[in-house]
Parts: sequence; C-alpha cells; structure tokens
Amino acid sequence: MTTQQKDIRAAAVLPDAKTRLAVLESMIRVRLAEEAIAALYGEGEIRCPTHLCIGQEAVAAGISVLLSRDDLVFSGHRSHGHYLAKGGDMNAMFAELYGRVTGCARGKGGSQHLVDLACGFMGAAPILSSTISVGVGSAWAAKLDRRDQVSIVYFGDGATEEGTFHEALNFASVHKLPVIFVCENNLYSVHSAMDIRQPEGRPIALLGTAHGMPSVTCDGNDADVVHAHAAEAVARARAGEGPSFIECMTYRWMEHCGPGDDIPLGYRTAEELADWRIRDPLAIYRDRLAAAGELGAAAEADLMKKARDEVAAAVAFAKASPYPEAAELSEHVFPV
Amino acid sequence: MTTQQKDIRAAAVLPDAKTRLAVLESMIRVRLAEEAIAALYGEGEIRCPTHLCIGQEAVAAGISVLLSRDDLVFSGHRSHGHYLAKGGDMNAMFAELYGRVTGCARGKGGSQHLVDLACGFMGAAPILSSTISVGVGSAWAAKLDRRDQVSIVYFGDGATEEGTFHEALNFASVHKLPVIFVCENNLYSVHSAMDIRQPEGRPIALLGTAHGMPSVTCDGNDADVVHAHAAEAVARARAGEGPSFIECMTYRWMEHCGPGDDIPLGYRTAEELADWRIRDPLAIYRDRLAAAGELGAAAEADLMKKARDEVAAAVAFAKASPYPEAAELSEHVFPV
Amino acid sequence: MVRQLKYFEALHEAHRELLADDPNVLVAGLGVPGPTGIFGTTKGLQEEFGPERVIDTPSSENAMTGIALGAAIQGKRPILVHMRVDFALLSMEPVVNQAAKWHYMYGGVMRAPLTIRMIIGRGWGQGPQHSQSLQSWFAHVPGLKVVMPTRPYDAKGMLIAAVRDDAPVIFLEHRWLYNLEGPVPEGLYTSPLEGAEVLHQGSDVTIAATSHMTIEALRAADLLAAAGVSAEVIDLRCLTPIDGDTLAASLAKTGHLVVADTGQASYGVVAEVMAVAMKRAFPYLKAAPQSVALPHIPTPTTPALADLFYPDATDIAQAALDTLGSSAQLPKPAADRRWKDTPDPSFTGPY
Amino acid sequence: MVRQLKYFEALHEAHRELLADDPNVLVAGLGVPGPTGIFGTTKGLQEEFGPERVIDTPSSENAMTGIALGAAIQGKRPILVHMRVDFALLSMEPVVNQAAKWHYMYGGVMRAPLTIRMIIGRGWGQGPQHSQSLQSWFAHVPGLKVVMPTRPYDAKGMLIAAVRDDAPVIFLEHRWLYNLEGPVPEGLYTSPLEGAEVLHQGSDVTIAATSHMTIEALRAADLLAAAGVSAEVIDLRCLTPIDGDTLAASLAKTGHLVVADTGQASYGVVAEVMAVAMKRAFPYLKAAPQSVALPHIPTPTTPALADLFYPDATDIAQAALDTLGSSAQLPKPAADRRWKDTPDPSFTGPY
Ligand SMILES: Cc1ncc(C[n+]2csc(CCOP(=O)(O)OP(=O)(O)O)c2C)c(N)n1
Ligand SMILES: Cc1ncc(C[n+]2csc(CCOP(=O)(O)OP(=O)(O)O)c2C)c(N)n1
Ligand SMILES: [Mg+2]
Ligand SMILES: [Mg+2]
Repeated sequence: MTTQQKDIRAAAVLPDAKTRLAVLESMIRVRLAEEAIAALYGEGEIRCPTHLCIGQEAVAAGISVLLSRDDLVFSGHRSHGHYLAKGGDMNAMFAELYGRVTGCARGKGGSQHLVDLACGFMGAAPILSSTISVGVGSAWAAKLDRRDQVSIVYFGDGATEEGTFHEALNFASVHKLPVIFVCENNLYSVHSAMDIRQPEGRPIALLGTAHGMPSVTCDGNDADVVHAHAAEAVARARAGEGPSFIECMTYRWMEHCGPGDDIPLGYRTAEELADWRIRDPLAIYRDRLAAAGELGAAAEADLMKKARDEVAAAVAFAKASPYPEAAELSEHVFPV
Repeated sequence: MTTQQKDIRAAAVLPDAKTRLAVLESMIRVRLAEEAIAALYGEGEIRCPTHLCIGQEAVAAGISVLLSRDDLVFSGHRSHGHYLAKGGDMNAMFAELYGRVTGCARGKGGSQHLVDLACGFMGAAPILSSTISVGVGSAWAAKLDRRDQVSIVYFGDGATEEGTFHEALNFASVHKLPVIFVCENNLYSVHSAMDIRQPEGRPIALLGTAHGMPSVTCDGNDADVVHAHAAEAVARARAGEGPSFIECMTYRWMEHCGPGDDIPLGYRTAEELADWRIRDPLAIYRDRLAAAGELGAAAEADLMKKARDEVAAAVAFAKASPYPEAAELSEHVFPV
Repeated sequence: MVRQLKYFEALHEAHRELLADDPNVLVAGLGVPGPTGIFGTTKGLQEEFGPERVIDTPSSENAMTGIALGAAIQGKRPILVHMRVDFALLSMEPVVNQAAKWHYMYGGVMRAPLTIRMIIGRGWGQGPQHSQSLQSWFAHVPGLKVVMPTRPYDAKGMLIAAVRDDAPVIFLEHRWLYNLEGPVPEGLYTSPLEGAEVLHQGSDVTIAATSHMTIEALRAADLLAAAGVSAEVIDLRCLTPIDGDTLAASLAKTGHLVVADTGQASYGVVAEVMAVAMKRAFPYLKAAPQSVALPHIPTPTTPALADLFYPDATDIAQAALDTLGSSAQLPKPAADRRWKDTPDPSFTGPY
Repeated sequence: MVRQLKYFEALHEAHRELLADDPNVLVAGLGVPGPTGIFGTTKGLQEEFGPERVIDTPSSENAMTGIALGAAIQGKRPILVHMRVDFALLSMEPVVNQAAKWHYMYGGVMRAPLTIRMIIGRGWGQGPQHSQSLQSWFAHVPGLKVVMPTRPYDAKGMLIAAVRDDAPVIFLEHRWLYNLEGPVPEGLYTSPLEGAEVLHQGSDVTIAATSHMTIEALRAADLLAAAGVSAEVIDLRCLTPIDGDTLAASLAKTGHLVVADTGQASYGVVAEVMAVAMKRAFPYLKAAPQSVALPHIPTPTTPALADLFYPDATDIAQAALDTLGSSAQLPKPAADRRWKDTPDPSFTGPY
C-alpha cells in the first residue's frame, strides 16, 4: 500500500456474499440506532453530549467483519458505530445514553464512554486522540503475550493534530505492533474545515508513512474499499509485520454534537452535504448487493425489520431500566 | 530540497572567504569555550547540569553567519554553541554557569537557560522539544508584524519523539511561518541509540516532509553543507514561503551531561567515537580553508589566540563576579 | 442605570474592546472564529478584526500554548481559549515549566503577557472528562496569576486586566455563569487580579466561595436569612494569593467559616483557604470550618448521580448551620425540576 | 540484624523481585535499561529479564502513559518511570483524564494496574524545570493513589504494593533520598498505600512531613530535643488521603503542629494537612500551625539562591518553637560546607 493510492486494488479481496450481507446489516443497525437517538433526543431523557455518525457507517462495518471477538477496538467521541459494528450490546448502549444502571458503564460514562469487554470494545473517550496510545499499549500487551489479536483504533481528522497521535504511531512502528490506525477523515473538526488546521494537499496518511508504516487514503464511504485495505492491514498485523494506517474519506451528515441539522450555522454548505448524501454508504452498498444479486427485496426488508425491532427493544429496555442508586456514586473510584 | 539528499548541490551557494573565516571563528570560539568548561568543571564552581556540544559546532556556525542580529534563535539543553554562534555574550554565559548575578539570567537559570536578547538569542530550556513551539510563535508574531525576521529552532533527534514537535511543525506549515527547524541528529538521546526510539531507516527529515515543508538530511559536520541548506531555508523564510526542516547528522564527543568521557558506560564504542573524531567539523573546515588559501598559519594562530583570550577573560569575569543577593530570590516571580 | 449584560456578553465585549484598543492583542483557539464562537464569547470577532488576529487553531493544545508564549515574548498579547480545562491538560508542560517561569528563570529579561481562558465545571451531562475544575493546580504554580470571575462585571474587567498584565494569567470561567446577568460598564475598565470582594454582609458566619459556588453561596445566604442566620459572602475571585485580609476581617466578625469551591475539596482551594484562615485568623475561629466542594470522585454522567455529586445552596446553608452548631431548619427547596443538571431552565446549550 | 540497603537499592530489589514473581510486570521508561539505569534503580534488569519486559522508550511521555494504560487493561502491570516529574507534565492528560478515571467511568469493568514512578525535588543545580514536587496535583485527582516513601523499607514495600494494586499509583521519589540507608527485608513484603507512620515519639509538638522533609524533620527533632522540646515526627507517606487518625491522635497529645513538605506550600500538601487538622483536631489545636515548605517562587539555579530557597531541619525546628511561642535557642548548625546543594558530601551524581 502506498500513500495516495485511492482505489481498491484487487477484486480478489472483495468479501464473499455472506460477509457483504454482514457488512450491510452492520450499517443498517448503526443507521437505525443513530436515527432513533436523533428522534428521541428531544424528549430530554438522553442527557449527555451525543455525537452521531450517520454517513460514516461504512468504515466500521467494512472493518469489523474482519475481526474476531478477541480482536480489540478503541474509539473516541463518535463511537456508536464502532461499538455496534464490533458487536457491542445495543441494550446496554441505549441504557448508557439514558443514564441507567443497566448501561454498559452503569450510566457513569454516557454516550462518550461506551465499553463492552464481552465483544472486545475496549472503551471510547472524547479527549481527542487520547485512546490512540491506549490501543497501542493494548497491542503491545498482545504482542508480548504472543496472542493472535489485532487492535483497531478509530479517530477523526482532528485527532491527528494532537502530538500524542504521533508519539503513539512512532512507538507502534518501532515495536512492530499489531495495531491498525483508522482515521475517519470527515473534513471537519467541530465547525473547522481542514485548511485552517492542516497543510494543504497533504493527505493525513502521509503522517503514517512518515512514521514508517504502510499507509493509504481511501474512499471511506465504500465499505468494500475499506474492507480491502483493512484486510491487508489485518493480515500484516497477524503476520507480525507491524502497524498500518488507513485514512478513510467520509462525511458526517448531522451536526457535530446533538440530533440536529447544522447547515444554518454556515460553516458548510447545503450543497456539500447534499453531494455527500448522494454518496450514502448504506444506499450505495445496498444497491451494489442488489445489483450483484446478493440481496433480494425480502432479505432487505428482513434486515430492516430485524434492526428496527432491535433498536425499539433497546429503547424500551433503556426506558424501563432503573437509574443507579445513590450508593453507586462513590463506588468504583478505586477497584476493590 | 528533498528528503534524503545528503550532499551539497551548488558550489554557487558556497560562502565567500570572509564568511568562511567567520564560520571558522565561530567554531573555534565554541570549541574553546566548551573545552574550558570541561577543564574547570571539576573545581566545583559550576554547580548545574551542563551539556557540552563539542563535535557539533558546525551546525550553528554554518547557520548563524546567515542571520542578522534581528533574527531569532531558540534552543534546548545543549545550547552553548547556539548561543555563542548567534553572538551571545561570552562573559554573561560563563557568569551564568558560575551562578553569578552578572550571568545572562542573573544566575537563576544556569547552563540550561541561556538567553541574550541583545543578539536575538531568545532562550534555551531543557525540557525536550518545548522551545520548538515557542520559536514557531515567535515566527507567527514576526509574520503578523510583517517583519523580515527569521526564527531558528535547534533541537536534537530525541526531541522529535515528543508530540509537541509535530504540533508545532503543523502550525508553522499551515501558516507558512518564517521558521527553520534544525535537528541536530547526534544518534543518541542520553544513552539510548536511535533504533529503540525511532523506526529503522526513516530519516527524521521525513517528518518535516509529512508536515508539508521542504526537508533535508545533510552532513552536519560540514559547515559549508549546513550553510548551503540553511541559505535556501532562510531565503524561503524571507520570501514568505514558509518553514523548512534541516536534519544535520553529527555526533557528540563528550558524555551526555558533564565534562567527562562516557565510553566506559558501554552504550557506544570507542571506535564509533574515534571515527567521528576524525570527522572533526573544526579540523575539516580549517584544513579546507587552508587548502583553499583562505587561511594562513598566522591568521589561524590569531583566531585561536583571540578566542583563547576571550574565554580566559570570561572565566575571570565570572569568577570575579558576585553571587546574587538574598533579595533576588523573590524578585522576578511576576513582572513589575 | 448601568447597562445589564450577561456574563458571556461581558466577555465578548472585553475581547472586542481589547482588540480595538491594542493591535497586539490576538485571540486563538479551536472554534474561536466558528459560528458558535466559544459559547458566544468570541463570535464575530474574526469578521470584525480579521483572520490574522482572531484565529482558529488545530487541536494542538500543547504547541498552541508554546506558540502563544512565543508570540507573547515578541510583544503580542495573545488570549488562548480552551473550551474545557480538561483539554488544557495537554498543555501543562508549556504552562507550568515555560510560561510560568520565563520571567523568573531568565532573570527578568523575558515577559510573557499571555492570557489563557479555560472553561471549567459542569455543563450538562459532561461527565468525567469534560467537567473538571482544576484551579488549585494552577494556583499551586509560582509565576501564574489565577482568577475566577463570578460576576459579569469582573468577567469583563478581569479579562482586560489579564490581557494588560505582563504575567501569564489563567482565567477560569464556569460554564454555568454564562447566562448570569449583571451591570457591566462600557469601555476599558479593569478589575484587579488580586483581592476578594464581600458580596453580602453578614455577622454570624463567613462563606468564602469561588466562581459559580459564589452564586450558590448568595442563595445560601438567603436560605440562612430565612432561618435567622446572618451570612457574609466573600467572592474569592483571585486565587494567587487568597486574600487573607478580607478573610481575616470577616472571620474577626463571625468566627465561623464555610468554604465553597467548584473543584474537589482535597488538595484544592478549600484546603488553601483553610490554611490561610488558620494562619491569619486562628484566634477568631470558634469552631472547625466546614467545606462544600466536590467529593473525591470522578464526575458521573447520569443525572441520577450527578445531582448527588454536585453540592448547591442548600448544602452550603446546611454547612453554615453545622459550623454554628445550629439546629435551625432551612426552607425546603422547591422541587420544580426533575433533574438539577442545568443552572436554570433557560440553559439550552450548546453545552 | 536486618540487612541495610540504600533507598535506590531497595527500589532496585523491589523491581527484581516483582519481575521474577509475576510475568505480567513490565518496566518502561527513557533510560530504564541504560548504563546508569535511573540512578541505579533499574540497572541490569533488562539483562536479567529480557528486552521485552524491561524497555527503553522514546521521549514520548504522553503516549507512553497511554501505552502503559493500554497494557494494564490487558492484564499487564507496567511500571512507568520518569526521571523527573517535570517531564511527566507532558503526560497529565492520560494520567488525569484516562488512567485515574477508567475504572470509574466504565462502571467498574476496567482496571488499570499502572504504577508511575516519578522523581521529585532538588537534585543539584537543577533549577526551575528539573526540581518540582507536584504531589498535591496528583493527590487532588480522584482515582489516583499517591505515595511518597521516605525510608528504604517503604520504598521497596510500597513499590511492591503499588504494582500489585489494581488502581493507578503515583509513586514519588525524592532525589535526595537515594543514598539513605535503612533496614530492608528480602522478599516480597508490602507497605500499605494508605496511612502515616509515627517515626519519632514526642509530646510538645507534632511535625507532619513528607518524603525528604521527613528526614529533615527527624533532624529537627534532635535540634529541638537539645533545646528541651519533645517533637513527634509523623512520616505522612501516603497522601490519598492524609491519615487523619494518626494526625489527630498526635495533636491530641501535643496541640501544636508543623507541616513540612517538599513542594510549594500554597495549594499544596501543607494546606491539605492544615485542612485535615482543622477537621479532625480543631479542639486540640492550641496555636496556629506553622508550615515549612517552598516559597511561591520558581526554583533558582545558582546555589547562592537555592540555599535560601530550600528550607531544612533548622527551619522546621524554628517553626516548632514559633508555634509553641518558645524563645529557646537552637544549636547553631555546623557551617561545614560552602553550599547546601547536596544532601551530603557523598552525593556525586549523576544528578
Ligand atoms: C483534546 C481535545 N481538544 C478539543 C476537544 C473538543 N472536540 C470535541 S470533538 C472535536 C472535533 C474532532 O474532530 P475529528 O477528530 O475530526 O472528529 P469528528 O468530530 O469529525 O468525528 C473537538 C475539537 C476535545 N474533545 N479534546
Ligand atoms: C520532556 C523531557 N523528557 C526527558 C528529558 C531528559 N533528557 C534530557 S536531555 C535528553 C536527551 C535528548 O536527546 P536529543 O534530543 O537527541 O539531544 P542531545 O542530548 O542528543 O543533544 C533527555 C531524554 C527532558 N529533558 N525532557
Ligand atoms: Mg472530523
Ligand atoms: Mg541526540
């Protein structure tokens, strides 16, 4: 892989039909969950900052199907998709957003601190770039223990401006650790565009190259493309060849934080958003599978219904769950 | 300039004979000052950590002759050469090392905190990489004020492992600031060799490239080579074209900190040191000038005597200077 | 009558007038020129003063601090803004080792007139990593001036004083103060960067508070008045140092002390105020002082626990009664809202 | 008789025994495997336990902390070493936002058994950026356990306890303690991570001290004894929390308090101990306590000022006399050395 290489190389690495259905299902689940959150947010029961990932579902979907339960994922503030795609418990996620004791972090974390050890989702945290080094440390442990385990770290374009991002990549490279750095470049950091933040025309993937690892910039709205690059990176990691860097070009549809539309803020244009909505990763993929004869109308309806039911059940579970008791406040400051 | 380009391109940028004499003089002054410190350190009157730069004199010498008094220099823990080459007051430097009130920082800073605003030496500080962003900020101010002023930041190979190094380069690149990053790669960070700290075979200059600026790796023991690359970088900075990165391969002869020889520690070999001593930047340059007919024996003797006298006078000045009074302790906590 | 402005408007006006007054003033920070402009405090400044002086930045808190320092030693007067003190944790090295010390360690030849604005305290569901109040960290470091304006008047006056001061100033704004209204004159006046202020006179107990807790303390004084107790409320305002004169004068009257801070009590402002009270007013103290601050627990996100985590006016009033050994009853708080996680119902974000 | 070891040797032995005992123990830090091995404390460990478990690191204090955290949540028990707390300022974000909070903010499912060794305090001419003592910063943050062993026995016992503890532990070593000798058993014993210890019994005044200042306090007790004053010396040892029981028991006897810490007094350990004394022992206190700590000034490098900057045994003893209102004369210190910038003449670096 080399930097700047924008397209998929080998049809040979195209996932098989079953895998592609799994990818599609993953995207549908994330999309419907996020839409539900947006719809319910106004009720005022989700009382924490919430960053939705609609429009960016292809990245985690394309990658997660390559991972086993033992592989680990780390994320940042925009983590719902990464969590669900890795197999995170949807009930526990909704309960967490709703601040209930049945949440994956017993309500203590909220949307920004998802975790599910059972599926290898090892934590998300909203301080930019901060979980990148944690993921590297996790890969270090895996290597020391000779475990066949890959760690994936997701982060945004903005996170690559933090120094610790570089420190983490450097260490991973020196020690040839089984970690894959996945940058979801959605062109914005809150309301700030790329040009005020990073050198013009320099792909972020070049930073990976500079730290001595195979790095690529690719279409993050095409799950097959992401999957192909990730497959190579995972293979490298499992073979002990060290880290890889994948920059996925994508776009967030919703406002930075919250359930709304932020076009009135004026930092991006309605046209730009419309262009990217046309490149809807979910629609593109569904159409592609349909065209390839891998997805019939009934199967699609099934997938949609299953996901819709799962989301509805999770919402009901969350709403029916109790809040943590007062005694919980002082529990878990120190492990016992 | 491209990364990895190791030699000097154009004889055209060779400094003229007068400039070369100035470069040589600069190297001689630094060498003799450092040798004096090493000789005197055992007396126990220089009571602070002191990092000598013998063997690395060509870098600052080759660069400083390109700078005017209004250009600014920032440095780290190994700063004596950068300070003197920029025109820093030698008396004030020795007095600072001796902890006297006549020191450039009134004794409060010691060897690790040299400063001389009169010549544009804007401060040195021993926290790795930390003055890099300060130099970038200085260049930002210069650009805002439309001043024809270049800022130079010196740092070691180890400093490039700190995240803030990257953050500073990124900002300088985005804003096309008149700053030159000069990395003195002497292969070691204290007692640690490159291979445990950075990816194998990746020149540090590639990090500059990744941050969108012209970057080069060059022979840091050849003052003419350094001068040629710096000339280009300074021209770029003055033309408003933004920052440049110069990695200078060089070697420290003394122990990391202090006046001694550290070969018994075993982290580097006597042979390696001997090889680099053969590539003595001062001897090479003197011989080159002599061979070119630009330096006679008498002129050389003159330069040596002048520098020796200057150092002796500075030592005498320091030793004769008073220590700060007790009242100084609480002065300068806040500006008045 | 003096014009009334909200806290965020007072800050906004201070920026505008400073930028207009002195071409060396710069404003930098992630989102500073953006459409929401740091909760309105920097909105429109880039349009008015140009993209050179009012800049957005990469998320590089560490280097941006060094960069501001570098500009400051060249005569600029940068205001660096962090949306959260939690993010500024990435910049502790340049703040503590560098900015705080450049004047001293270079023997007085360097000046670093740098102002760092940081937002502290609870927003709304902000949880463990977006709600800390680390004022005691900064105040512990020699070379930094640390202020926590409570009223809109001081928000503006102290920002102007901070920017004009030649020392690095840490300027801490509690998120829940932004909508607070108060009198704010036009023009470039200053509030001092040292010294507390008595906001409410009283004779039975002294409540020394910081930032948003001063507002709670004023409410507590009302509750106490209803219970027949006369409380004096001191807005500590400036932390370097704690104003021992004002504190001692008040304790000479009351002999009883409650300290209320927005941060953790342990090793925090509460402890420092206690130490100053011991040193300056030991003979006046009639009972062990009480503290009202955060427990030694990270911030929980769910409102069910956050409501228990954050003390308020009732807790302060009860602490006052406790130190007085009084069994007076406080008025029951109106249970008007399900959750206490917003300062008032008008608080609608952005958070 | 129990074997005598120096402080650095006790630490070295703790590392060795921990590495031998538990394959999950790792040691990482800049210079850890190097020829000087963090002042001898990690020397030879890489040769003995291999280059996987004992590693040198890039100078990347921030990411190395996150990396240690990442290894810890995977079951490793890393010891991360910083040659200076001043360098560790680059790692405040992962220490405070992440390591301290991962157990709490993930509802108890995560454990981060991470030990961070940091060297604090004066070396020799170390100046403003190589000599800070930031213990109160760490102790202010919920989720961190903070210890400052004074004696070789505790250095070893607490390091073992720290590594075996499932919480992140901040382990602070004062540079001037390294050559201190004391009894140290072989084998994997632990010292507790909570609780102070009375090192010298006395009845007139309580001296509560941390780290190297405990050594000065013991010397002060001798000076005071010569002046007819009986001082009780408490080694605070563990900061989270301050041991209020031990402190109150002592104050119940003496009624007089001197607090001595290696850091700045303001917003420091001194203030916290004062606050705890107020809370737990107010009725016993007969006079305002005294503090002996660093003034609110950055560290000057020249020995001419550093000697004035750092308090010592004589200052502690004088503070004890002051709080007692005694005009007794202390023995004059022997003026045996030009400068006081080394702990004893045997201190020859590396610094
Ligand atoms: C250290 C730090 N600085 C600033 C912030 C505020 N912040 C929250 S999200 C965000 C945008 C990050 O952009 P990017 O990494 O591209 O992720 P995206 O939101 O686009 O998914 C910022 C700046 C933060 N959370 N942490
Ligand atoms: C932030 C920080 N971490 C660690 C150190 C300790 N330290 C002092 S000098 C040094 C070596 C730096 O190596 P390099 O940058 O290559 O400079 P050189 O000494 O080789 O000139 C180190 C690690 C420090 N001063 N600051
Ligand atoms: Mg983005
Ligand atoms: Mg080096």
